Amino acid sequence: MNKLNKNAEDAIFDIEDGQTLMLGGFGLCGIPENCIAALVKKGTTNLTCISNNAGVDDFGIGLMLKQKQVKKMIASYVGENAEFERQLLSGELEVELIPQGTLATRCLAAGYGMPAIFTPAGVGTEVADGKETRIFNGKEYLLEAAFEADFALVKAWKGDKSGNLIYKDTARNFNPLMAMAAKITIVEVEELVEDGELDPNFIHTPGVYVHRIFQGINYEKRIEQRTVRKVD
Amino acid sequence: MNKLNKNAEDAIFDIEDGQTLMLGGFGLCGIPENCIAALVKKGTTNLTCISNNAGVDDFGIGLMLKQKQVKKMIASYVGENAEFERQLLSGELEVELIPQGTLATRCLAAGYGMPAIFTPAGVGTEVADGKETRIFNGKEYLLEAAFEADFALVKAWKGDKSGNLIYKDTARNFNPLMAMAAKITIVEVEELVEDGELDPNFIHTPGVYVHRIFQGINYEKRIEQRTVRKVD
Amino acid sequence: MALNKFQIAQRIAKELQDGFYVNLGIGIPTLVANYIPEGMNVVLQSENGLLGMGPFPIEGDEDADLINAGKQTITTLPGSSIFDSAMSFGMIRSGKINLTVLGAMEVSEKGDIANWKIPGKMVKGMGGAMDLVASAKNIIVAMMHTSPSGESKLLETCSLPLTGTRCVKKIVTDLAVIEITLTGFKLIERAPGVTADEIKSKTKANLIVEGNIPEIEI
Amino acid sequence: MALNKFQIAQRIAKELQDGFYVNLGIGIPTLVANYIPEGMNVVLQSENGLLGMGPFPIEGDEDADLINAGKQTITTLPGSSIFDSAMSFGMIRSGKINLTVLGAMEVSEKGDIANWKIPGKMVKGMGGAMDLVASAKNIIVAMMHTSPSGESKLLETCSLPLTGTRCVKKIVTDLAVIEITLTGFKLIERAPGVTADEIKSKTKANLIVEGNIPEIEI
Repeated sequence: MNKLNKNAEDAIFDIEDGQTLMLGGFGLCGIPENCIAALVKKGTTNLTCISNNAGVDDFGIGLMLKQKQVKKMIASYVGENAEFERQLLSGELEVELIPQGTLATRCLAAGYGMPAIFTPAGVGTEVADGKETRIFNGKEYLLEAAFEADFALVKAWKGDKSGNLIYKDTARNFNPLMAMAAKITIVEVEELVEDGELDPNFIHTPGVYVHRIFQGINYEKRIEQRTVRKVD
Repeated sequence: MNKLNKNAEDAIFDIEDGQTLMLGGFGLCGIPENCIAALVKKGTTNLTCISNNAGVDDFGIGLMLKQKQVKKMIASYVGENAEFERQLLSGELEVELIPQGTLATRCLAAGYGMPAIFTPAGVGTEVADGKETRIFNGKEYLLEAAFEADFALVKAWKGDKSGNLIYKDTARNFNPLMAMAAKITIVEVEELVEDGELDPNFIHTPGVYVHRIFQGINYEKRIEQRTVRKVD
Repeated sequence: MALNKFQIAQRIAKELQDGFYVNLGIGIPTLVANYIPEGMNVVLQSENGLLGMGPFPIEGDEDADLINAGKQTITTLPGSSIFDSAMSFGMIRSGKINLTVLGAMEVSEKGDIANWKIPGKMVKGMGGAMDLVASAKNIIVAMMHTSPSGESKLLETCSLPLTGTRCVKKIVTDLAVIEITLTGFKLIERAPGVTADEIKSKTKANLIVEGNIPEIEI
Repeated sequence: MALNKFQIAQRIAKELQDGFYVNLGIGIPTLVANYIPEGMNVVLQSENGLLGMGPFPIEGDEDADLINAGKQTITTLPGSSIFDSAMSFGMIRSGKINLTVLGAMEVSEKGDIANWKIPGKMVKGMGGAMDLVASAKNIIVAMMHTSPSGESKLLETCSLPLTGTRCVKKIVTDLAVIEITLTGFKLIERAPGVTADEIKSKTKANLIVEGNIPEIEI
């Protein structure tokens, strides 16, 4: 049971054209930089990508969009990417926008073996078009299906060789949810440690969900909105 | 916003006859000892208790059973309690046995604002009697409703004044789920700390879910099955 | 005189209560954080996974791993907690957030809100807004009363794709504080020196005006 | 000679594979942990919230906060992780556990299992068993072939309330290893010195016996 991979190229070797990928991160925070770079290099196309955002023009999933590797994007917010908007308006890119909580919970459902969940988000809007609704205790909910994805590409802060993961601050976001949700979960970590170095009480993703793990390199960790204050 | 209570009596002052309580713990591990003692002293009756187990004859929920404070018990396993069995067979106690994962997920559903969940546990058994079933991808599931409870009585290891909680080892079990699931969540901790002493990255229950918290005393932490080995 | 965006935020801050958990949307709502009354304990939730959002970091302390839902670098505070997106929207969905403040392109007199899409023009996505408006107990909209071209953003019926229905409780604009009642928009307060008639004329729906309307105190 | 409970556990251990995540029920299944082949990496899940269950603690090291689903004091191992009950059954439900071993009162030739209730007599509850059998990919039952009074526990149809339907893949008893096929019970191995005829006579359902049946090697 060796989950350890040498690097991103090694870990993503069998991702194929036309498959469905989940990519962790919120904006550019906590995105699997190494896996994205390897996918760009590999040139895999016709991908369906499930990710909260679509990166920016020259970073994150934006790099894959630029190369036209993405057929369909499932996201909640895509407002930071001009090339994305161009491909969308020109019809080159298929886009499904869904509420952020729905995105998160459809991942959770997959990881927890629940085929579908009920959420009120989107009731009475075009998000509800064609969807089954149901009233519980006087409130209307949409039935939303668990995601089905071939791979999850996840970025963690530290991980051990058994695949146990911890995340740092808000770089956690969708990562632990996607880590549970795909057929094969590939994780890049800033720091790979030996089994026993992480406290069992404070594991965010138990190793049972992780299939492959590798030590990432050259993290850029770009900041989208650098906001600061003066010393009081 | 003062969530701090002096002691268990203070914290449970408004629990009334006939209400529904969730009690954390698995067996005698991680049970809210102080709250149970205070409830026994208060003598509140006709309670519906949701808890994975029902304690033993002279500890845990067993103490409340002995005093006939419990009208109905919702649990997954009750095999360690002779008085329980007596009350059950004599018809004094109403009992609803449900699968352990269903118990856990109905708490999660309440905490996550999902009115119901689908689970395959119990399909084809008497647990499915009278329940709605539905087939997804060729597999049959039961629709199970989120719990509704007036109070959750939760035991944590450490907690801060904002109500953030961490649990120790397998004393975690149902505690963080019930902490999210009731109208009012009352928490007893082994160690009450100041805000800022717990690492925000490693909080099991965020304070938003906690309404009252107090420093517990005199923990007995009884062991049900003391199993040991010789030094190799 | 019409309020500026800081004054709108200042007015909204008066709706805060001690012990509130609050989610502030991008734009004017974010500014509300600057006007939390001294000594009042208000905990800010950022839906990307943080309770207890602190101020921007001191220059040089920015951390790419610590941002808010607007992708701005921020800080934590004593008592903060971090969680994943499922739990974040879990607590939103189960009604644990006492107040949500967000911007809007249009609000209807029934409390419908539109703020995520202009067909054929702009498709940024709804982010967490649909989840927030579908579940929050108390939703206040912060926005300009009219569009840059002078059109009322308060309408009988929204013309843009909806974010949520019958959810907005109150609107604070540069001109007025308006409550959404069972019978429609009701003027509660007006910007200093702005008359009820002027507000009426800039509101493209019936506006209930009863008795003397006080000026907004800021 | 019939196997004792340790030998049953030993035989089941042969079903383990490197990298398996395994859930062992109370009773004989727990004993399987003692026979994991040297050098094979098998991770034990305890459904009360632990992956990587270690051996019993050394006397004096018992910790009331660290128990398994059988309420026994245990230890963690390097690589262990602790989680809440929802995640525990989440990973069970989503099929992440490769093998589940549990005891039974009755098993039917269709793979139905009964192990939680004897109406009017015993009602301990199903604990996590219903979740496990509803979702596990591979379920092995460890039990005596007959009840203390000599009745077959392998039946055409279970008489007791079911725990789950069409889920058991294999049964290891004191007398035999039996696979559950589309056409019913199939004898795979027999206890040393026990004949196929004897097993047939103690099985209250059709038992498929094809060719020479090897003895269980332990």
